[in-house]
Amino acid sequence: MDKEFTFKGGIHAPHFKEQTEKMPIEDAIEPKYVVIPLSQHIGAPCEPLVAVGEHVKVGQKIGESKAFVSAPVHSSISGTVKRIELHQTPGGSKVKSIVIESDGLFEVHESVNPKGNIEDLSKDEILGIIKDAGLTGMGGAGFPTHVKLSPPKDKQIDTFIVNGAECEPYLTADHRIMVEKSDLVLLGIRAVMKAVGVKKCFIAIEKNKPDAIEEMQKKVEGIEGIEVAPLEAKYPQGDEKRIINAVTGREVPSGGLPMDVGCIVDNVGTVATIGNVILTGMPVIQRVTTVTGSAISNPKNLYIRLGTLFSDVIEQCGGFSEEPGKILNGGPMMGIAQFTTEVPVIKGTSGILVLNRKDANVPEPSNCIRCGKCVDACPVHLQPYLISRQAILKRFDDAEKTYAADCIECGSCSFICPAKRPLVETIRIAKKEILAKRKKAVK
Amino acid sequence: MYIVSAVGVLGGIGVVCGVLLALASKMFYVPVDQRVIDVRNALPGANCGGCGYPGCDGLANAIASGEAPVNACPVSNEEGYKKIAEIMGVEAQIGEKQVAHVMCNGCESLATKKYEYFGVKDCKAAAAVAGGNKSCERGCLGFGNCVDVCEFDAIEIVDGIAVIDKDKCTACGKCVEECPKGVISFVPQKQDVIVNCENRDFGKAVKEVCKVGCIGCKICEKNCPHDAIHVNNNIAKIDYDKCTQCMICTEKCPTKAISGDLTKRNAS
Amino acid sequence: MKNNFVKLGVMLCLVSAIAAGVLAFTNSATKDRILLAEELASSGPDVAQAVIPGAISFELYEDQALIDKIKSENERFVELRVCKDESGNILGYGIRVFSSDNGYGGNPEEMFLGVSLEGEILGMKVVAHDETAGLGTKTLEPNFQNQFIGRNTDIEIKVSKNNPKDDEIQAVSGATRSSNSITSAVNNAMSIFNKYLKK
Amino acid sequence: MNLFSLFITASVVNNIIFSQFLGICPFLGVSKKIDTAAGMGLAVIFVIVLSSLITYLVQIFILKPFEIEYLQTIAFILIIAALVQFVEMFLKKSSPGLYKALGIYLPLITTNCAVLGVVLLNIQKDYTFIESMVNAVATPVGFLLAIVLFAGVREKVDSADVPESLKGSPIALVAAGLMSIAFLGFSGLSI
Amino acid sequence: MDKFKIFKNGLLKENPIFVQLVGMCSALAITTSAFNGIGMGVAVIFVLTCSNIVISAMRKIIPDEIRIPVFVIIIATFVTIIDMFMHAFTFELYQALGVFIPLIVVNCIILARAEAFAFKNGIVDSIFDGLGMGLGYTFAITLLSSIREILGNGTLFGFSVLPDAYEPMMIIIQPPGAFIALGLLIGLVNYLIRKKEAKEVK
Amino acid sequence: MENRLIASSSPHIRSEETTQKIMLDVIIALLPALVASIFYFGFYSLVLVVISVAAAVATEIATQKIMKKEVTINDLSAVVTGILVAFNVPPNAPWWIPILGSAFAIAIAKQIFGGIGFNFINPALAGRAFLMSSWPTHMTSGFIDPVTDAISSATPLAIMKGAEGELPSLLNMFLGRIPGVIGETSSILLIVGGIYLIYRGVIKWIIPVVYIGTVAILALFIDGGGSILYHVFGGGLILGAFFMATDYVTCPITDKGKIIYAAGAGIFTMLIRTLGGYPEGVSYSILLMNIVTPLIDKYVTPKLFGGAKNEK
Ligand SMILES: Cc1cc2nc3c(=O)[nH]c(=O)nc-3n(C[C@H](O)[C@H](O)[C@H](O)COP(=O)(O)O)c2cc1C
Ligand SMILES: Cc1cc2nc3c(=O)[nH]c(=O)nc-3n(C[C@H](O)[C@H](O)[C@H](O)COP(=O)(O)O)c2cc1C
Ligand SMILES: Cc1cc2nc3c(=O)[nH]c(=O)nc-3n(C[C@H](O)[C@H](O)[C@H](O)COP(=O)(O)O)c2cc1C
Ligand SMILES: Cc1cc2nc3c(=O)[nH]c(=O)nc-3n(C[C@H](O)[C@H](O)[C@H](O)CO)c2cc1C
Ligand code: SF4
Ligand code: SF4
Ligand code: SF4
Ligand code: SF4
Ligand code: FES
Repeated sequence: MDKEFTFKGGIHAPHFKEQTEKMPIEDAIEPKYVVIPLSQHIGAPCEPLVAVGEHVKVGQKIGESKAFVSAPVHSSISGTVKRIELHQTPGGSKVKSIVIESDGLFEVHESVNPKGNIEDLSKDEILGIIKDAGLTGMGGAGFPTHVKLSPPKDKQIDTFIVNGAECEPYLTADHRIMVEKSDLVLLGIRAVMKAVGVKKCFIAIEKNKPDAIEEMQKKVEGIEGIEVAPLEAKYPQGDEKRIINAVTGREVPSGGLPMDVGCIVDNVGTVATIGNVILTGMPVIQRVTTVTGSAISNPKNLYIRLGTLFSDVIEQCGGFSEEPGKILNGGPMMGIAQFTTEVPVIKGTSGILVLNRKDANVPEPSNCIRCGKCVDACPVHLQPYLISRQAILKRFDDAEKTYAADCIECGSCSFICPAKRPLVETIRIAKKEILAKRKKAVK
Repeated sequence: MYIVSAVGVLGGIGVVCGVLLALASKMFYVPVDQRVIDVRNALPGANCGGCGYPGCDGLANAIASGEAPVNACPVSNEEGYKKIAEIMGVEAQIGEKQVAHVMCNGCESLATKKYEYFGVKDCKAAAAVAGGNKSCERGCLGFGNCVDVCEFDAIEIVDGIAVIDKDKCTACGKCVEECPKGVISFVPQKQDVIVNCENRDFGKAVKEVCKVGCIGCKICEKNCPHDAIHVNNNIAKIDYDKCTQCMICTEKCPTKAISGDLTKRNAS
Repeated sequence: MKNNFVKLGVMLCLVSAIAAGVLAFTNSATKDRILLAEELASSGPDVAQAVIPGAISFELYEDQALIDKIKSENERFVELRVCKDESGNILGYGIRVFSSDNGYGGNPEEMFLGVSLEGEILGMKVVAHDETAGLGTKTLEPNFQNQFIGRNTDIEIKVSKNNPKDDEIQAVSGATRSSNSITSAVNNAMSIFNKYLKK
Repeated sequence: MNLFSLFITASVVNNIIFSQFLGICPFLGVSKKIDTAAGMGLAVIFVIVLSSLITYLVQIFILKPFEIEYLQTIAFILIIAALVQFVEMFLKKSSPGLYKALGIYLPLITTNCAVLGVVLLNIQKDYTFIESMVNAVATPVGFLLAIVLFAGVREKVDSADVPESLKGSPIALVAAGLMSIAFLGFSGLSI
Repeated sequence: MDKFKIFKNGLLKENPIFVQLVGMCSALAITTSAFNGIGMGVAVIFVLTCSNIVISAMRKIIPDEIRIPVFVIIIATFVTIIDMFMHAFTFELYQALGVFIPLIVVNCIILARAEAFAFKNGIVDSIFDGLGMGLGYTFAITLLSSIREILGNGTLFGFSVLPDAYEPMMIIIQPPGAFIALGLLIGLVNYLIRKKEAKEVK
Repeated sequence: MENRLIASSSPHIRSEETTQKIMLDVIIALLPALVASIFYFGFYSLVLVVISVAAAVATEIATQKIMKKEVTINDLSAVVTGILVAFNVPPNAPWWIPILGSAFAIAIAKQIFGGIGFNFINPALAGRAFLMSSWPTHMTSGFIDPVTDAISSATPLAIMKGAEGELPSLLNMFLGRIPGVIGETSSILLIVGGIYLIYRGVIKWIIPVVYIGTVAILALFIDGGGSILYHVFGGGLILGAFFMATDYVTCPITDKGKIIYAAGAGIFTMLIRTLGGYPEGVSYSILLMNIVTPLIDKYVTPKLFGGAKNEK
């Protein structure tokens, strides 16, 4: 445990994890009705498989797409489909969603059966199970997991990394999964290793979670090929390219994917869910989410049915302790601010963070003093102060030349800046323009 | 003697230079784009570099290739610019003059907001946060990206809404391209009667977010004597070819979403 | 095309020739005035007056042999003039020399030193320098230069920044380099006087 | 004066821009981008060296013998203008690459005082042939140095929040002034 | 009226120094005393007006291909003339202006006016243009040199204008001062022009 | 909903560090040296520092008001500039010298370029150079020798360059009992302040170490080492290396750039000291490197994670 993996750059943000890191995962109350968006992932949105008025059961597939890069959605409760409409989602836009009213019975759908032993399943069967279960990345962008696990033939994958960094302040969901559900994690790991055919797996955990490291170490003791890699506690240690760099020393090329350096990275939540799917056959209808922040009365780690509205979840946590200033889907560094609590928990909701008005305040920016702290902090080794300035002056061609498109929007630069410059905020604009321009050029 | 040697020497140098150049211009002849030559000739030829390009030739090249604006030369004057513009064919404008117009009237007091926006004062940045802080999906956000891109100083933010000066706008289209909410469209310059709303929601939803939005009630459509205004997709659109600016719709619209200066109405 | 060649050549030649003619004419008209102006500036009565007060004429030394000798032996020597008053009395010599220490601008300064026949410094005039206006140029002002007047050519002059001794002059504060340069020129001129002119 | 010292003096100590004020127009005009500034600087070196060479010969072998030094200005400018134009045409034809890099700056150089200034000063200062050649290289090297540094500074200043009235040339001039303050550090340098 | 407009143009609206920013070298180099400014100005007015006249008169017979060399010769001739006269009659000024007198030849203003105006307009208009531009130049550099002389030497045209206690700010007559003073002056002119324009709009 | 929620794009938390805190740290780090100056040169030094700061702040307010910008004196950068301008004048300078220096520094070198962060040249040093060229007599005399309490014009470096006087003893050099400008007197206390800044993460060690190192090595080459201590401690090197060359705004951003910058400054310093027209070269060499900084920043950039893309 003395060994410590890390990368160059990053920031030491305060952790704010004390509120929930010792709180065991609790089952959330059963929602009266759920809103299930048909697109909770990157890729083609699903088409509804059910009609208004139809009765559905827990685990029943209610939306699917024919495209390969997509993931089906399932009902998380049993009840009646009330509406299919555009609904505000935590991603910030309105998405076509299925609204289901609960009958309170939680009848499980017939298709939900344990999938048997991993040893008995073939590679393709495992991938099929994962696809059918609607697995998408639970750590970040929500990329369909089966796609990630089916790299093209020419890419030799030799390392699987389980991302248990959970570097975002406040969030403790992954932490609790590793402490409480280590068996599922291990099961998931074995499934993935078999599906992809890799011999080496690292479970990478930041050092600020000693109990998780200990627990996982105990679990993998003696298992060949699986190892725990303790990481320096630093943000954004959990970003896949950084974690690959920290653990293996490899650098994913700019614009490349983990598979270009023979790696696949999956979030522990994702891996545990895979384990759960194999064990019980239940597709992704629930996830562990940390509900916390300065304006939440009783912070908790909850096991929530997807589609439950934020308002219901917050109510279960004792409501607001003071006037809420900001409500985030995710952590404070990358999370998306919500303007209403009438949004559903989705597969990617790793946390619901409610900040009071004081914490929610964004300080006024002043001039950049060129202190260079953002340059030192940037995990991609960009020059945020420069790109931001170019973006503000709308010099997007210059921004492209300074690699604005490589920014992973981690926010380290904005966090660290003593002048409180809106760095990522502006770099994001440049990134958008550049990507739009490239798209145009392709056409 | 004194004068003779001077005249001789300088004349000699003159001849040598002249002949050398004439020869060189023939020997080293390289064809050039006629437009470059024309532009070059329309420039004052001071070769001062004040334009930031390497000399008049450099600027001529840049103008001919569209890199530099026709008025990039600081030494030349209006007349010169016009001439270059002619060469470059910029003035080629056909038909009626169009101008850009912001199709939104939902200023601070009339349209509601869905959240307090704290962040970069930039329409695109704000639009990236759940579509912007205006409750109306299509409302002008008023952070003035269009103001920044307009090279002709034609746009101003008035009470949280961008307003375009008809006389200054040259219909370059930069603002139309820039606006993340897509609320800027072209209208004929003389057009006064315009539906200042792009919200395609149903009437009730519109009413909740904005006092002056088009609710798709079709009153205008029913009252227009010239069949010039129609409601489709919950939004009224005027056919500017048919509109005579009688401003009946302006008067009748219950939410005052249609503009029109009644003192200038076309009574006929 | 060939025609054009000839035409252009002739045209250019013609213009050049006319220009040359005009200039030659102007030159012949102003030539003498220019020479006079140059002369006045470098060795006119104003200069003579500054070098040795009371002098009005400032003639080149006649003994060309001696001049050549000094020139060959001392490269900092420029010329030697004899200063006379109204009635034609010789008041002393004006010795024109370069300084051996460069001034602040990096170049040697050029000056006339006025020395009486007996070897007393009577005056001076810097004719070419490269010093900073307002700082180095303070060494051209009487405040500084008067320190030299009345000294004898026998004793070499040194520069001091504060509390000058008898054989020292006070440098202009902040312009030691310029002060040094002028002083070196004075010393040069004195040595020429001592070696060749002293009776 | 030793040649090395002459070189240093002519290039940095008495920098053509910051202390002699020659060639300010292209210095201000062609300094918006570092690349163009460098191209301009190189072109200036080329032209000054070439013109110094030719004008020196013209002075010694033609103007002096005929005692028509008063035609210096007019003869030199004619020669420079013709020479530059000739070189430009030559480059355009024979080496388009070089023309792109340097040639396009050439016309601009004719009408800038750096060239004429240097050749006139060469004559005025009674430099020997070698000295005038050293001076002819060193002076425009100083120009190159100044304009490239200036372009760097300008790229920075261009993205600054400069008050509207000062934008463009005024702030560039002030920046040049501050740079010349820094160059005062070289004054009195004797090597 | 029209002539007056041409004349006025050079003074303000198209002032060579403040607006067109041409001929900067002399404007920076010789403006250490107001007297230099006037002297240089007069020389430029002379050259500009004379060459404008000649070029305008000859514009019909100068072939286009060699117009630039011809302009240069004409301009250089007048420059050499003024050079000789100054050498002969105003020796001190001649020394102070130094190499910048012959450099009038390459002063962009003159060639620019030749190309942009004299070559396209009649003699009388060209005279007004030359005078206007020349006066504009003179006005600008005299203003600049007065400022520099007052601050940097405490004098104006050689007369003491500031109390003795004033210790001159010498940097202003050194190179940095030239750049900074001119930059700020142009900034000020810009500011005034903008303010005036804003007023006119209202 | 009476009170709407707040929304903005991520990140939603910010570090505690602010420009103001950084500047405050710099001020704190400068205080020990100031105390030493008062001790050695007398109360008048403090007066000069105070009026210099007042002038800097007043100029900042005035220029920002004139340009109709928000007044930002709260960031304390003008105070730092004011202190440093005063630190750069002789302790017996006339009272108006630091005032004009600070005014020039803030108005011309800083504010017209857009205020803090946009100036390309170190304001305090530009102010010093301005004073140096405008009133060189006041800037090159008016030193006080703390040992004898006499007004002198011979700093150790000037003496090494041929001015009259006796080089101070090494002990006095360390203690700072030497004539010099207000701020440079006590090298030890300046180093203490510098280490405080490094400890607080305000500056990195690179610039001071490389700068001083370069000077020391060159001094070693020049006369075999006899003058190293005088070159390092006898002038403004320590003040310059820790407090002025490190000014964020005018030094390169990257570590590699900082090394080039500091080494360049070291070379120029020794060039000016040994061959140039001034006894001291620190201020001009930093100014010279300031103008090279944009080029360094342009061409010395961090290596992109994952290498540069092959651009087509
Ligand atoms: C700045 C940044 C920080 C991230 N932090 C974490 C993290 O702490 N934990 C995590 O599991 N994924 C994190 N991710 C997402 C990972 O890069 C990666 O997408 C994920 O581990 C892949 O697993 P998944 O597909 O199962 O979600 C982060 C991504 C970014 C861009
Ligand atoms: C457009 C797109 C295409 C992707 N293609 C692949 C892929 O072919 N193979 C793969 O393993 N991962 C692929 N990914 C997943 C990424 O490696 C990564 O896990 C995902 O973007 C989530 O990362 P994050 O959470 O760090 O942002 C893709 C992601 C995106 C956005
Ligand atoms: C802009 C400027 C111009 C200077 N000009 C001169 C000068 O013309 N002559 C001179 O001797 N010193 C000049 N100096 C001063 C020297 O550089 C230096 O201060 C001097 O040699 C040492 O001071 P001291 O004269 O008191 O010994 C100048 C200084 C500056 C800053
Ligand atoms: C480490 C550090 C060093 C500084 N050094 C200077 C300095 O040398 N001169 C100065 O005017 N301001 C200095 N400042 C203050 C401020 O950064 C400076 O005024 C900016 O250049 C203003 O844009 C310094 C600030 C810091 C944090
Ligand atoms: S951290 Fe902020 S102040 Fe520092 S360089 Fe980056 S943007 Fe500028
Ligand atoms: S948000 Fe982008 S620029 Fe900023 S630190 Fe992260 S990767 Fe670098
Ligand atoms: S019209 Fe568009 S770009 Fe202009 S302020 Fe409104 S939202 Fe922004
Ligand atoms: S940007 Fe173009 S189209 Fe838009 S208002 Fe300005 S001139 Fe008109
Ligand atoms: S006046 Fe010198 S280059 Fe234009």
